[in-house]
Amino acid sequence: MAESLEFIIEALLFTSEKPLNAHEINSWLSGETLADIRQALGNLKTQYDSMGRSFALKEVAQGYQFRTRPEYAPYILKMFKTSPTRLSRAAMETLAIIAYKQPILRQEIERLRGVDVGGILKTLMEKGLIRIVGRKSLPGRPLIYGTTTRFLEVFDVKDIDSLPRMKEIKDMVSDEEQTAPKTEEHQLDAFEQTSET
Amino acid sequence: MAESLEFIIEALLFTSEKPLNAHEINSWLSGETLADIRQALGNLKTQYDSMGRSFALKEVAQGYQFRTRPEYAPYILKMFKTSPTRLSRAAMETLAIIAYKQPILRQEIERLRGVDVGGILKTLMEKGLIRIVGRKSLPGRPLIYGTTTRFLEVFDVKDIDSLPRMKEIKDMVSDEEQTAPKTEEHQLDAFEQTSET
Amino acid sequence: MDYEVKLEIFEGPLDLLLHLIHKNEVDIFDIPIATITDQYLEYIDMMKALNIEVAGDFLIMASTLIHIKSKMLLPDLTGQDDGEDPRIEITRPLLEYMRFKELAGELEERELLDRDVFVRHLPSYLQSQMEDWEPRLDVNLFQLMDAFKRIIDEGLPGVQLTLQPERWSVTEKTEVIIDLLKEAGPTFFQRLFSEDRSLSEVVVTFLAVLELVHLGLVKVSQPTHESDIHLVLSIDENGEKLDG
Repeated sequence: MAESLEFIIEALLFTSEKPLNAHEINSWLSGETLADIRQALGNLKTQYDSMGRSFALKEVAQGYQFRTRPEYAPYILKMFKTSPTRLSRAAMETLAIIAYKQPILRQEIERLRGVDVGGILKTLMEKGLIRIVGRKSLPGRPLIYGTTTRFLEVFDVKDIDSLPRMKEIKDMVSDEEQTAPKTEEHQLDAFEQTSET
Repeated sequence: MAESLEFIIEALLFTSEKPLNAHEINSWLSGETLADIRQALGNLKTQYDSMGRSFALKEVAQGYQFRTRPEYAPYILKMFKTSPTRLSRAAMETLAIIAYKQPILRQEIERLRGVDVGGILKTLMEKGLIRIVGRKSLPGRPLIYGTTTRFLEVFDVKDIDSLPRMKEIKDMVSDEEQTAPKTEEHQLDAFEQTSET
Repeated sequence: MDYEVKLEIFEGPLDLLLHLIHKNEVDIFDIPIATITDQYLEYIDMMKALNIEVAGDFLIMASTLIHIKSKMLLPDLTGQDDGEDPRIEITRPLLEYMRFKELAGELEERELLDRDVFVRHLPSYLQSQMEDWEPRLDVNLFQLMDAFKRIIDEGLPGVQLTLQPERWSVTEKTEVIIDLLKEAGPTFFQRLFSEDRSLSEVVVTFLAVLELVHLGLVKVSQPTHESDIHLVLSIDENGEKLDG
């Protein structure tokens, strides 16, 4: 092809509404190798970082996406004539629990929050931030919750394991599971995947 | 303002779906003169022209807009052809009614949805998910709608009879509403609202 | 007391407890259980006095606090005391609760999409071109079921919804077939079934064809032995006698 790989990828990133990853790009550019595409993505990111323009290429939700820098938010919000929608404090706290402890049952979320979270789960689900990842093989077959790709996009996270302090929380969780009383224990390994992929 | 006018305008052009002209931009940046904005737009255009990237700032009838260069169109087209799109909530609900209640008249769908569904039916028809299966022998000979074989493919079900039954839906989709007492849910809502302020 | 102002902001017992601990400026690892319990109960009374329905979660915590308080006051005479501070029962959940509050705060401070950072959307000049394309649909059965459940839940008054798919009647199906033959002209038998979605519909379609042949409205032919059966309408444009 006549056009440089970097510019082709740049054009795709510039028109896509979603973050793109090397595999997706590869599926549209049959003649190229995954390694070359990864290389080009890295080069583009470096270029935009050093150009210091009003937008840059960010690694988010297991892909790359052009995003404006935060200092331009006030002007953009003015153009869109909107103020950003915020999650309530309760919703943010519930979301944090799900993000850090997924896959997680509702009853476990409620144990941590000390209150019923039905209404909040519904809100988070409607906003596309959480999803049902399966059912636990327990009496009542309770639903298991986790975060979505949209969550990664909204919160500027590369992938769930790169959330700050994820390792710390995971280590603490495994400590608790060893000491916690039987009734509070939830072995989440034996859940069934739903069709959501 | 701390950020340079050019970059502010660049950020606006970057996020806008439509072309922007100096007058519009001026209405969002009250401290700036029209002349300065025109100058900045001109500078940006020159910069992008000389950079020779895959996109540039184009002057079109209604103003300025970032556009990818024509040689990248084939790649972009390929990306969009394979990119998944979603159905709107309204479209999904209408489709659900048709799937479960077919063969069904448009007026019956509208009775269930409470709104006009003309536009949605057209969309669903264009996407090949529903079809007109006939006309009812009623005054006006209203059209009867049903789903297509493509519908079965898209939702990966063998036939319409293997769509999940009401009870299964209730069990699967949301156990929140059933287990959460009404009073607690109201209370949560109230807390969520008040904690915002 | 400044409860009136703060009354609604406690969304649960842990939230209230945490507030009391901060207000009294006490160490979470050394909670003065008597003071905190008294203030907690005062708050519950206040809610009741104001006719606010007290959620069960608040009452459960109240009884936990009272239990801990009594354990702290009375020496353990049963000999079962394992030496663990009874306050661990509230300290542990409080610490966990605080940890996730902190994490929530950190999440909130990230560069949030559509608040701090913005992405491009399909530009207007491409939107018009998009109309001709047919992208892959990103939908799943769960979404369809969820949509259907919403409709049933929000069910409009007087609307009866049953899940049993409506059955085709033979009369309805004959009309559909006639319409099809009018529009498409002579048609292969197989095509009539191409969109049938259930065995019952296939049966009804078949019965409808028999009915139409019997009434002389449709002629059936088979050009060769191997070919599919061919159907032709044998009435003219004005022969809509079935529509009455």
